[in-house]
Amino acid sequence: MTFSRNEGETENLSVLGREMSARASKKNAYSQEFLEKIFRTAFKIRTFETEGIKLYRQGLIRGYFHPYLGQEGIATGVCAALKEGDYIASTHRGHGHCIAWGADVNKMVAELLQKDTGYCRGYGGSMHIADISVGNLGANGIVGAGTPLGVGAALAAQVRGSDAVTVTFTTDGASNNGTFLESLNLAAIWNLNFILVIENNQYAVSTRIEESTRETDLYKRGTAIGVESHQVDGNDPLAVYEMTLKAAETCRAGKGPVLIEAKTFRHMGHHVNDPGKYMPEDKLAYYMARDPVDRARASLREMADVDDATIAAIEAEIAEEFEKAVEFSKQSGEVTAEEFRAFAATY
Amino acid sequence: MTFSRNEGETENLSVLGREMSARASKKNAYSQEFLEKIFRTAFKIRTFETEGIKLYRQGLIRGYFHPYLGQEGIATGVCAALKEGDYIASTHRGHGHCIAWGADVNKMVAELLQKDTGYCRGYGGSMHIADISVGNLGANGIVGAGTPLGVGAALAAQVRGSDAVTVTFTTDGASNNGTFLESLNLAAIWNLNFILVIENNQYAVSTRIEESTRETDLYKRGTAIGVESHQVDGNDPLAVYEMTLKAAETCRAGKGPVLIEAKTFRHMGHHVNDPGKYMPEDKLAYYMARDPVDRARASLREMADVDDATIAAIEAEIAEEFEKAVEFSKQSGEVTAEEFRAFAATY
Amino acid sequence: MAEREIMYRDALREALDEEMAANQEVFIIGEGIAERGGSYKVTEGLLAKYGPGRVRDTPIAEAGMIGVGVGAAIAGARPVVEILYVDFAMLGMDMIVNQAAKFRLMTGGDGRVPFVMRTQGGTGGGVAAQHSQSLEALFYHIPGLRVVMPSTPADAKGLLKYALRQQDPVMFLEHKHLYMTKGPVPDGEHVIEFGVGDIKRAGTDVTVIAWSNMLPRTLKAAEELEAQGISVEVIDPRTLVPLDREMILKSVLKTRRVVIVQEANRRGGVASDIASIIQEEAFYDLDAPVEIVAGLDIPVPFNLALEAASVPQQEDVVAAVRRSLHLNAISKAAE
Amino acid sequence: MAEREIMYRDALREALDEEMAANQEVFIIGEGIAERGGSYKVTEGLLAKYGPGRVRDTPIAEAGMIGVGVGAAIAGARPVVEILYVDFAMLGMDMIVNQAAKFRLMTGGDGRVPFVMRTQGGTGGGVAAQHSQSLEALFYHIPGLRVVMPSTPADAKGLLKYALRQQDPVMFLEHKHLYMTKGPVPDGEHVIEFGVGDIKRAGTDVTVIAWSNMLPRTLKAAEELEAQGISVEVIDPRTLVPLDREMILKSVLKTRRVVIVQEANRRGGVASDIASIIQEEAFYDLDAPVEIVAGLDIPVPFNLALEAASVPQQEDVVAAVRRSLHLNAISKAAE
Ligand SMILES: Cc1ncc(C[n+]2csc(CCOP(=O)(O)OP(=O)(O)O)c2C)c(N)n1
Ligand SMILES: Cc1ncc(C[n+]2csc(CCOP(=O)(O)OP(=O)(O)O)c2C)c(N)n1
Ligand SMILES: [Mg+2]
Ligand SMILES: [Mg+2]
Repeated sequence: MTFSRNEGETENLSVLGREMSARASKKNAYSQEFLEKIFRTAFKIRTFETEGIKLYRQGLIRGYFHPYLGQEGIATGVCAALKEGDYIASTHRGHGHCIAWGADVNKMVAELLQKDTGYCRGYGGSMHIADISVGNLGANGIVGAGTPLGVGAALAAQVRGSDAVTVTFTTDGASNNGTFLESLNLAAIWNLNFILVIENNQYAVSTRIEESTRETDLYKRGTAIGVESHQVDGNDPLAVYEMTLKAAETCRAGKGPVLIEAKTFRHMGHHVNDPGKYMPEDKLAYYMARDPVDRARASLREMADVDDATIAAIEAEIAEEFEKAVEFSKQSGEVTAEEFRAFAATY
Repeated sequence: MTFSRNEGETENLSVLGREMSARASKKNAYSQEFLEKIFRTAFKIRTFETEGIKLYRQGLIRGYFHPYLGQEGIATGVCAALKEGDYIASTHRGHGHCIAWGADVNKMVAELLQKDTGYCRGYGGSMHIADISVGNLGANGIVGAGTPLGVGAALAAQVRGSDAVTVTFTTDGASNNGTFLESLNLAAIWNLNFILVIENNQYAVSTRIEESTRETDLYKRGTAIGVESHQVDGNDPLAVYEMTLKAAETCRAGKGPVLIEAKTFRHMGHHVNDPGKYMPEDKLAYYMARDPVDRARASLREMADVDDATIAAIEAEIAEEFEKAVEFSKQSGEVTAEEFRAFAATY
Repeated sequence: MAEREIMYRDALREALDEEMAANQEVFIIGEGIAERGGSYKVTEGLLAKYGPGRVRDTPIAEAGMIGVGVGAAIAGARPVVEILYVDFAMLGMDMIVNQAAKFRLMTGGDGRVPFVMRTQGGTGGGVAAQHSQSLEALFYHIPGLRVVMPSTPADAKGLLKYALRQQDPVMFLEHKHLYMTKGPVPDGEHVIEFGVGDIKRAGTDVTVIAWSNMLPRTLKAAEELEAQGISVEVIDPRTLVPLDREMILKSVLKTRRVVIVQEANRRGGVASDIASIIQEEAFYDLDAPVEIVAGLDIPVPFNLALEAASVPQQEDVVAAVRRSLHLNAISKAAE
Repeated sequence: MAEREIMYRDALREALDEEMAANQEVFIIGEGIAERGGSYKVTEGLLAKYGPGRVRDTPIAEAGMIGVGVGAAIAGARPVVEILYVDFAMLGMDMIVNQAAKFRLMTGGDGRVPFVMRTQGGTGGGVAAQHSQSLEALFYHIPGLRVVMPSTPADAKGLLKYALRQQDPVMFLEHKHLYMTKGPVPDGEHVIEFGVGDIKRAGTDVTVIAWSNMLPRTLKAAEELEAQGISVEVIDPRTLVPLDREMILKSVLKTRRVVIVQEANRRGGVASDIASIIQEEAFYDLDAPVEIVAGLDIPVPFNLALEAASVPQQEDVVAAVRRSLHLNAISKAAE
């Protein structure tokens, strides 16, 4: 099994990325409360996806379901560095971003189960959860579309004189799409408070990143248009947090957008139904050994000296929250055809 | 008058660009025949545009007319480096590319005068002259569109096992457009024989390049996606020729696409009707002093010791060719409404 | 209210100016719209008045521009994105069709997208196939979009002001030939709600429906027909989505004959849809088939004579009206 | 000729395979079409047979993919570009509308663009608003494009083979629900010319026009109606551009009643255009208004029950046919 290109790939990052990894591993750098929050978020995403997949296999969820398993560190770290009033825009693999942004799990599960009580009343589904009331511009079924939308929110903020920052989560796949260049360039010339986070999981469905581009260090595309751009270990929630914090500072200091490439890997196939056989075992093992949820747990345990029983209690609490959400959703109704027709009449 | 950014701007190029400039100025490097061809091409473009503008002002040409004045060195140098069987794709400012590619001036003028004998029988006009029979994929009214089309021709060539090279002439404006990233990236991953020539005239209508992007060295965008990319003095036809020759070699050696950024400047406004008042005088003077047609003439005179009378005779010949084309066009008819309707019936 | 005669482009500028003054959230982006004041001078002076934060030039990146406009609208602002030619909106179709038009449903009804795309279409002066299209049918078909096509300065102003106050994505389609046309525009607050057509000329014999630059042409045809003793009612829907079906059907019930005039090519145009509605709703009240006068089904040619031949002219409208009255040689259907 | 029962997706693969074998200039690009064989397995096995030069995966760059396809076609090759969902074709609309469709006219008639875009549309299984559209009307309106929508394996094969031999840009629109449906397909050379409709069921009382995935549904409705003593003629135009007007009008003259069924939403759909043609050409021969059964004018929702409510079902077709025969309570127009 070949591994040459990947060995150490989350360590050989851009300069700032390595610095952030170092900073994130300093003992006493974080409060217990903060570390617990990080772990809770990462674990909640993990639970949502693992349990959600079960519901999918039971036939309770239909349509698309792209698990965020393995990438939890990114949403967790990024959102922890943002403030109320900030915006996020997401991808087709968007559950993690929602949860890290503080979404109500009841409403998320209800949405996946097509219920009236869901975030979109069952009209949207997994790929379209949005909640603009809290600045979540939403997931997106069109790869790359979140970038212009996020830049738009950042533009709206600037026009209003607000210092809100907008983060768009995007993907390696989207980095070869025209929207990437056009909208990041707009953010740059207008000095917008915009952070583009590329979750480079190195695959688009089954297509390896090396097949899609000659230059797999994606952050260089930002540099080429004058945007401050860095790489970070996407499987290290705290390093991602540090990097985002710095990026948000850069933005709020009026210096314009920052691009962050977070290197990561999926834990399974592209979609619930994709066994992901094409993913090299050794590479998967490399990233599994750097599981972001495990790392969040280890940080809580080791940096804040929290014991296993406390951690187990947190995990049980989150598992219960999900179970309750499933119950809640099952008891919820669906929008009726009559209501739907009345809605259609407003179009 | 400020001039800081521009002083010496066609000299401070990427390494290879400076090397090409040096090579192009070596005495005895070129045959008289070759230097005459270069001058003839550049002067023919100059004549076409200058005389064409007169026809426009007389009301004989309608619609769009974007003069290539000042940029003649690029089309001239690039096309001289290509071979029969190669392809070109062009822009809205496309007369120069056509002429350098060897187009029939009769058919060009007739097209501008809406005549049946024109390249497109008067259906196309200035922005749409194409002649696929000789590998000219055509001018284009959509900024940026020539790039994917050119990459497509290069792909067709590769599928056929031909070593034909395709050049797309594109613009600084198009470099901020999504088509740039998407199609150059496709050319790169497929190792196509494709050369993208950015004619960086530093304006999009009246918008300065500095307003459109933070990074005005456009070739860096190619580098960022793993494409060999260089800058060249676009006002030096021979340097452009050398650079293209090298790029075509790279392509034909199977190494894939090359990007060439040619720095230049318009001699007037964007369109016949644009006085171009916004163009800084000192910058215009800088480029006027490096006029590509003058340089082609000087090369012929100095490198091949051709005397003024011979040069004057060449100029007179070209002027006459244009006059005849105008006569030819004036005597040509137009497609009739009946013919047009019959054509429409095939849609 | 007092009225002044002003140009279509000035009316548009007034609307932008007034709404920008009234609402800090209104801002404009587009190519060459700031210092240069836009290709048709609609935004002239607005940079000086509202500053570079609210009047911004963009690079040539239509997908990006439209996308950031949609994003800003989702975030609650009131962006106006000016696209130089409606033809170029094709570069941003994903943002229009898959984002702007879908967001409301996808959020269960709560998310709104008060996005306005101003652009212009139509033939004019030999600008050829990629700068001459009338593409309203593409937007018309997509549920969630509003489609506005003003034909007069007063409508242009009133509708643009309304566009900037309502909640849905608006395709505001101007016409290159209309910018310099003059017409009366009421002084002071002048807002026209969407979905309210306008009877531009009352008549009794035939209903002619036309919009945008086909309207002036149709009015001239109506004059010509009046001289022939034919009384034409000319209806301008002004907004194609929502469409004032009521006004159209009422007129049809009166005249029992309809001609629809569109500059866009015939196949799959908006005229076809309006015809399908009329024959569905008023089948038993029609005395003749709904006549459609439309552009030829071929791209617009550069040659000026052919360009003219490719879109409806006054005489085509006259002939269609006469056909619907069975006054020409013979009606098509009876051939 | 012998016939076998094969699946729609296998029929498509056969067409590609045969044309690739016959013509070196045919090649395919798309996302995940090479090793993975495409999302619907249409291109499975072709990589092994024709190699990576002629079967290529692409990055997620629809505008680029379509654009290079158009460029390759201009250069005389025979590219097939597979776009995963027709919804994503919106990203490449400029290349379709402003390049592919315009090139022939802009070159005075000589330049041809033998470009084939294969994609699929329609609702199915809760894939929601951005993956469920039926967008044929957008292509239908643009002069220069050919629009093909096969409903059976045999048509899919014959039309795709023809697409790869003719000279104009083709929007080859498949349906996600049809890939796994089976039907007889002739052995050996089987090519179907564009512009030739197919009477999928002969009848005398009402003409029903339907295409793509509405066809099977319509045939079931016709069976149900037969049990009620109503004889339905079902016409599948197969290609919307060019449209077999002759076949449609001939049937209409016979039945004097028409229902058009489309999955796309009602407003500005192809059905409206066909209705407008019929009422124009056969106004005096119709006994009832042309009925249109179409999707609701709203994006397609995720919820499966609502998704079903958003597009025509068998009972909607049945009701419309009965309406056109004045058999239901009362016809709309007479209300
Ligand atoms: C514009 C567009 N093209 C294609 C698709 C189909 N598609 C959905 S996800 C996906 C792969 C995405 O890969 P990447 O962008 O790297 O994101 P990841 O799945 O790895 O998170 C594709 C091709 C799409 N949704 N949108
Ligand atoms: C997609 C698109 N957007 C806008 C235009 C209108 N337009 C025509 S030329 C031009 C400026 C082009 O500048 P650049 O691309 O640098 O080329 P140059 O004119 O300098 O040669 C613009 C905006 C267009 N033709 N196409
Ligand atoms: Mg990926
Ligand atoms: Mg320029």
